[in-house]
Amino acid sequence: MTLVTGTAFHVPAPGRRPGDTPDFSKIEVPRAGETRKPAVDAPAGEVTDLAYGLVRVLDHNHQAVGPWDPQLSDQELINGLKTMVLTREFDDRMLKMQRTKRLSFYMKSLGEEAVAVAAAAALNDDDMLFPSYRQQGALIARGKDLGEMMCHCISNARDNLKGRQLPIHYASAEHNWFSVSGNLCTQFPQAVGWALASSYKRSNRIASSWIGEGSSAEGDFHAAMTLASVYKAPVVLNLVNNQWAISMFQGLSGGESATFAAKAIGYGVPGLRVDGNDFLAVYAATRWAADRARRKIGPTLLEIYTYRGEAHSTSDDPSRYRPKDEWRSWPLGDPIERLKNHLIGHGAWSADEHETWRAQCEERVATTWKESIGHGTLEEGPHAPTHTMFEDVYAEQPWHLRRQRQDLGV
Amino acid sequence: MTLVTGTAFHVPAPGRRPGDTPDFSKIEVPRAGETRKPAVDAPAGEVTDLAYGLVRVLDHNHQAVGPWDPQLSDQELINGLKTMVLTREFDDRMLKMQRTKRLSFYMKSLGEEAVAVAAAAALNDDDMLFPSYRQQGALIARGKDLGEMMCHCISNARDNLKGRQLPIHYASAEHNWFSVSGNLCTQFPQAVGWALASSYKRSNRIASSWIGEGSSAEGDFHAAMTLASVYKAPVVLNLVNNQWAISMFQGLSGGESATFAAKAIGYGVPGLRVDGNDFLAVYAATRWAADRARRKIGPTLLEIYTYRGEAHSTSDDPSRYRPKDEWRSWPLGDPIERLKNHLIGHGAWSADEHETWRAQCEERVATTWKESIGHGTLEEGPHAPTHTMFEDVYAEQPWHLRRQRQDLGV
Amino acid sequence: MPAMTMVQSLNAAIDEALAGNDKVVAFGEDVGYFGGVFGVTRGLQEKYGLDRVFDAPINEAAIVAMGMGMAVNGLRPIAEIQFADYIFPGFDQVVSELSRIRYRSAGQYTAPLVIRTPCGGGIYGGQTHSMSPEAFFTHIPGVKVAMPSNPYDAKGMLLAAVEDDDPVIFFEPKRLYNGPFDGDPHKPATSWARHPRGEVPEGAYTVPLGVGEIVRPGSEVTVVAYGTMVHVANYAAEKTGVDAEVIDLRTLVPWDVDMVTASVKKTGRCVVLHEAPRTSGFGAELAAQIQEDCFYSLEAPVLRVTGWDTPYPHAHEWSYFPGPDRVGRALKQVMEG
Amino acid sequence: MPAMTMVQSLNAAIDEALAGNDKVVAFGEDVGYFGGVFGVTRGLQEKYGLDRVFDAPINEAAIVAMGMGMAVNGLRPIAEIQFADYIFPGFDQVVSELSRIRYRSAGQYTAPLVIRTPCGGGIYGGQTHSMSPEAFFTHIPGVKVAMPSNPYDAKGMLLAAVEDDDPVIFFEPKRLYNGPFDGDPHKPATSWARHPRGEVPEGAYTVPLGVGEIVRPGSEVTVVAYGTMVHVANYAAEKTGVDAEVIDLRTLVPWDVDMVTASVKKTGRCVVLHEAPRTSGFGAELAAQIQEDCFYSLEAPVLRVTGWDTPYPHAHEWSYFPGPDRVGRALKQVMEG
Ligand SMILES: Cc1ncc(C[n+]2csc(CCOP(=O)(O)OP(=O)(O)O)c2C)c(N)n1
Ligand SMILES: Cc1ncc(C[n+]2csc(CCOP(=O)(O)OP(=O)(O)O)c2C)c(N)n1
Ligand SMILES: [Mg+2]
Ligand SMILES: [Mg+2]
Repeated sequence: MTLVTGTAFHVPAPGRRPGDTPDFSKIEVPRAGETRKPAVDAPAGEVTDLAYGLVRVLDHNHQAVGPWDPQLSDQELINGLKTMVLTREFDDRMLKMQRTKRLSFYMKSLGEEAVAVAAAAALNDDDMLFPSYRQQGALIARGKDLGEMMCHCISNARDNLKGRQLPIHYASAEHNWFSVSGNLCTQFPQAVGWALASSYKRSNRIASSWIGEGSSAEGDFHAAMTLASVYKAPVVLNLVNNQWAISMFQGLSGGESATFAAKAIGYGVPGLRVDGNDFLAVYAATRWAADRARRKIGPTLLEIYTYRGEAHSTSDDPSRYRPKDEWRSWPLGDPIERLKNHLIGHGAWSADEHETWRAQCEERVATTWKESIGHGTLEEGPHAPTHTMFEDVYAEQPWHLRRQRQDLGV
Repeated sequence: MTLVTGTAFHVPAPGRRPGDTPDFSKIEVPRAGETRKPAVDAPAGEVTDLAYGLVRVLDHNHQAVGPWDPQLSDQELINGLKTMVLTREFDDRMLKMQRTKRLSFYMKSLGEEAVAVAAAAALNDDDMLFPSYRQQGALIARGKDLGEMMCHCISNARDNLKGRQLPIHYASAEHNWFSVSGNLCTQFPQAVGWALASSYKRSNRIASSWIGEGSSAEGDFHAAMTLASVYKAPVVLNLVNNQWAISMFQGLSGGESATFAAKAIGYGVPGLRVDGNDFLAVYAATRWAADRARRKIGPTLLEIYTYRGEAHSTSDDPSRYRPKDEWRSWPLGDPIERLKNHLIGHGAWSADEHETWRAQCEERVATTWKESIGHGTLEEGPHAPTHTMFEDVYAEQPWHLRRQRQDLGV
Repeated sequence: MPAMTMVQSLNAAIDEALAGNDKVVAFGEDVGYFGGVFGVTRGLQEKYGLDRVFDAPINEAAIVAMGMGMAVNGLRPIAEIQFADYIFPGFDQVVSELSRIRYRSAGQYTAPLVIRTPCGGGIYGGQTHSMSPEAFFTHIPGVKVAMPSNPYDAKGMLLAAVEDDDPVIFFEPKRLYNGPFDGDPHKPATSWARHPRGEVPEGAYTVPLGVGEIVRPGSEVTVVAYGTMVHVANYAAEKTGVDAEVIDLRTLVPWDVDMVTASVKKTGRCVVLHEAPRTSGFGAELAAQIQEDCFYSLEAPVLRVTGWDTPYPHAHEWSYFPGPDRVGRALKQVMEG
Repeated sequence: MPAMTMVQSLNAAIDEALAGNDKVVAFGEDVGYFGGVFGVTRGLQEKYGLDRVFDAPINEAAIVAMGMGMAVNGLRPIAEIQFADYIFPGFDQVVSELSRIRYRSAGQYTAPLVIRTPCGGGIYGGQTHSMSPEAFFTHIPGVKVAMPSNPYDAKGMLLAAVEDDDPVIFFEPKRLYNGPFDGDPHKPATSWARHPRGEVPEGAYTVPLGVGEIVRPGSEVTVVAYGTMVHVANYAAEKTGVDAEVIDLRTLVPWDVDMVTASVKKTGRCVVLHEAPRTSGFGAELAAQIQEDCFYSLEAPVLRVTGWDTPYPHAHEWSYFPGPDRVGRALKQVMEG
């Protein structure tokens, strides 16, 4: 076989690599307010344009404009802002603690705080969430105790998951928060099943799930969309396009040829692109989709358009595959800054209040951390008693696990 | 849990069941020639309308009309017609032989002969086919010896697959016909991989694959479309919507909410709906897609719109789940009748010639059958020697298979 | 007590489950209106409605995941995978999700899903309608694995599976659907009507998971089998005259180690059987554990009679299937050991 | 001879393969520009171009199927699955397709695809970055299964796998990527630079598949291990003073039955080790076969030391991992038997 030179087939490449200047000139950013808002019961076939639009509310002057403005009260917005700030402080501290080896692993949500926090605000507290590993903001928004989150992350004696899971793989039935899986996209079709059972029970509760744009290449994406479409399940499916899947830019997941929201079209499901760094837009789109679900009209796919501000996880170094600080050039900005400026802009918040709150969060997180490690750490313990390792595999321990536990002498 | 009455969630139902009168009034049949023909290098985003159109050439007067008319010579059309008739005669005989237990199993392609035969005509003979189990027409079109096909179906000593496969799961490297799998949709992404290797080798050969609309619900559909879209693979992907997947009508596979061709939109791949009972339409659409692939413009998804005229296989009885003879009411007719009438209409063929050819085919199939069973049958043998059962698991027989063969004493 | 085929007794079990518990739903490819390609759910959609017995898209991952999501939300779903050969697109959902949800959530979430699937050979189904993939599932902590060998057990075990708080992979040896089969394809087919275990009580009853049954008491050698191979074992014992004690394992995880070891310690010899390929089949686990637990009672090595390490062939069905001749040979061999 | 880590030797093997054969391509998630999350393909895209070393969408079924299609079309693809825990979405393509294509086409089509994947625990990876799923693959006729335990073997075996005309599932024990590990997490990490098998020749060489290696000769008991457990075995033998013969199996299918049985017949005792859960792990196959082939030489039952039948836990890593203490106990126990 003689190969001629040049690439034999198309292999997508991001066009900007370490050392290059960030360049987002190819990203078209529609004006806030430009994308129309259809009726909640609009047929999917009549909203296909939204798969190519971008639901945005906050304009470049930080004003809320256009049909998607959810008209939230200042207090609601301040709550959202505060939760986003708290989430960021939490992430920061956890990352630092991982660097000092108190956690085995961590994943931040920098730049994606609105994705989770605004969604949590738009859904009912008893709606069931099937998150992936970057929606900690929604768990915080639902009032999960930070100390409990930390105790989980360091697998100590108070970890509600008994040390069985990697950090950030929270599960909290009390918060209607499903168990985060390390396997990508598996929870997407499960959420649909859960939602159908909710219909079956004539319950008003809906389900919502999140995956990344990279994960949307998995077969389970198709499973979820097919189920949701066929049975018209009451579910809000979020596809968080944060541009990167570890080192792979979104073109490797199909993003070069169409928007991710456009995938919904073939299922007869509305697909909306949403500015993920705009708290109000995420809120409004989620609300629209949630209403649709709750009124049993059907499922929605939301492509939440954002940017992963940090490394994928503590296991990778993004400066090896993308320009340093690319995030700073992200045309949709920082969700916290944008909401903050909006609130400041109409006098409901101030820079001082913001800094005070941030410092309080930092302080609170630090204090909580100290308390949490008082209950043990991953490295030094105490952990859940060792015999618990053999429990919960089945409802009752079968003979072979009993033997194994005895063999270990616990 | 108290259930109220009524269905808790939407479960698609075909609306016509055994005992009902066939009713295809909901199926819109665009006029022949109505659907436009874009340039072969049209961007996918500019042909999304074709996912909702229907490529048709033969009108109700059996005239070839419109932009998709492939302008085939009479001889080419007669060849196609003859192959379709032969395929139908072959299927008929095989079904009968299964009824008398000479075959363990069979699957007919009644009503879908054009799907396979026209595609084979439009592709080059060295293009690689990754068929499913209902494209025997394409293998016949490529000149596979009928006797060899029969010998495979009865697993006799001349079966080129050594009795290892169920009937109709042909494999014929000589005919660039991949091994038919019993597992649905698995071959779809394999075809993409094969096509990419062809690009890699700077070969002109492209790949084509077929699945049913039921199979398109499998995760491997998404795998294939994602790969094809990301790497712009030279492949023609056919989704044969024959309305049924065993007992399930196409609504259970997503067909209630969108066309199957529309699934291509989200991948940035052209998706065309094609009248699968119109030999000229299937030819023209395949040719368009093949040109696109061969010129390295990219992949195409063709939804071939047709109707499964017979039972799914010899294992089911369709009168248990759909109106009897529903096929007779299928608005797109019978592919053989339509091409025959077209040819007769402009004097290139006659009813007599047709009947003569049909009778010749019947005769030829019968004779070939007799010859074939002379080389053995499934029930009575001879089969491939028993020791061959242990061969081809690996290139060389490892110790454990050698031991097992010895254990069996062969 | 009415005589039933295994298809009928499974149908009766699902019927009971649906009638007795609002939370039970059943679904799968062709499961709804048609009642399944083998008829196991026949008539149930009509009886219970579209939202309790329904068709599912052809995506086995979707079927498992949907069932899991429903089970997490309090239902007791019974999912059908049309053939065990087609369970693999859903394998990830079983290995990574279904089996672990109780563990990884520390009991906050559980998924009592039953996955029913016809398995096994002997029907000229070729390599994609004949597999016995049970061993794969026995290597997944967190799921139970069961396989009945007769209509009575089928109904009782399926009802036990639906009641069970853990996921159960429920294999149905399709060769036994319509009658017992002793491995000799040349004999005329027999019907369950003339088999004692073809008598199936009406109403709900359970046959507990995890408990085997001695279906043929004997003193010379213990034969451990499940599914179709139970019948082959009985026949081989009869044909050879070896006084074999045949144990129908019924549940593979957790299997009835006490029953098996007691028997092997008594007989001093053991043969394990299955249709699946030999290498890393469940027979390996059985043989490994039995030799460990009964080493000092064994007078010969534990032998395995299994399918070969090849895909399941079509024409060579009866050379592949571990029939009474091969089992008989093993019985004799182990007696000589 | 340069000292290399296992990551480097695997990288060198792929480099050799790409350089030596136009038909070789390598791909997987993050495999291209980034060079893989463990760096096994680092620098190779730059050296060989975008169409020879490239990223793939996150769909393991797609990765296997694409590789299979390419292999059928004459290439020699090396696909990476990022973690063995994530191979299951692609399992159907392996079980139903890749493994059978030679058989079902009667040799007309073959798919010499190599699937590389990091496996095993000991890195606090929790239940989704620690799995050892090799047993599943050993139950699939038609694929070979290999797992090296050191940089020298890793390079030679990977090159042998690429040359092999059959599909090979190539497991890389990630705990060994950067240094040998004897199972004691409290000792300071050691490097391959000070291990004899860290010396890796430049250029192409192969270590044949199917051939094990006696890494520690001994007379009292045979220990059969592979991957990380080889090092644990050596250490446990040393610590206990039991004169164990440690066999590094290297290839699981087909495994070196001659080497193992010769050793067991000599020592009369055997312990088999793996990290994977016990039930239906590959140790079951080994124990079952060894007791059959060596029954009359055995003075004690074959023992297994394995991972527990639970998902791989996070905090209890060292209670789960079958470390030198547990192996040592088994050595003593088997000596008493
Ligand atoms: C089935 C599976 N395959 C691969 C991985 C490894 N992996 C973990 S995260 C990740 C990237 C996911 O990217 P994306 O879906 O875009 O989410 P993001 O991290 O950007 O939020 C990969 C490949 C996995 N966890 N599961
Ligand atoms: C993975 C898998 N699941 C299920 C089946 C069983 N099965 C065989 S054909 C079929 C229906 C397929 O329908 P469709 O794709 O529409 O093709 P058609 O038969 O109509 O040509 C089913 C469910 C299978 N062969 N493989
Ligand atoms: Mg991403
Ligand atoms: Mg169909």
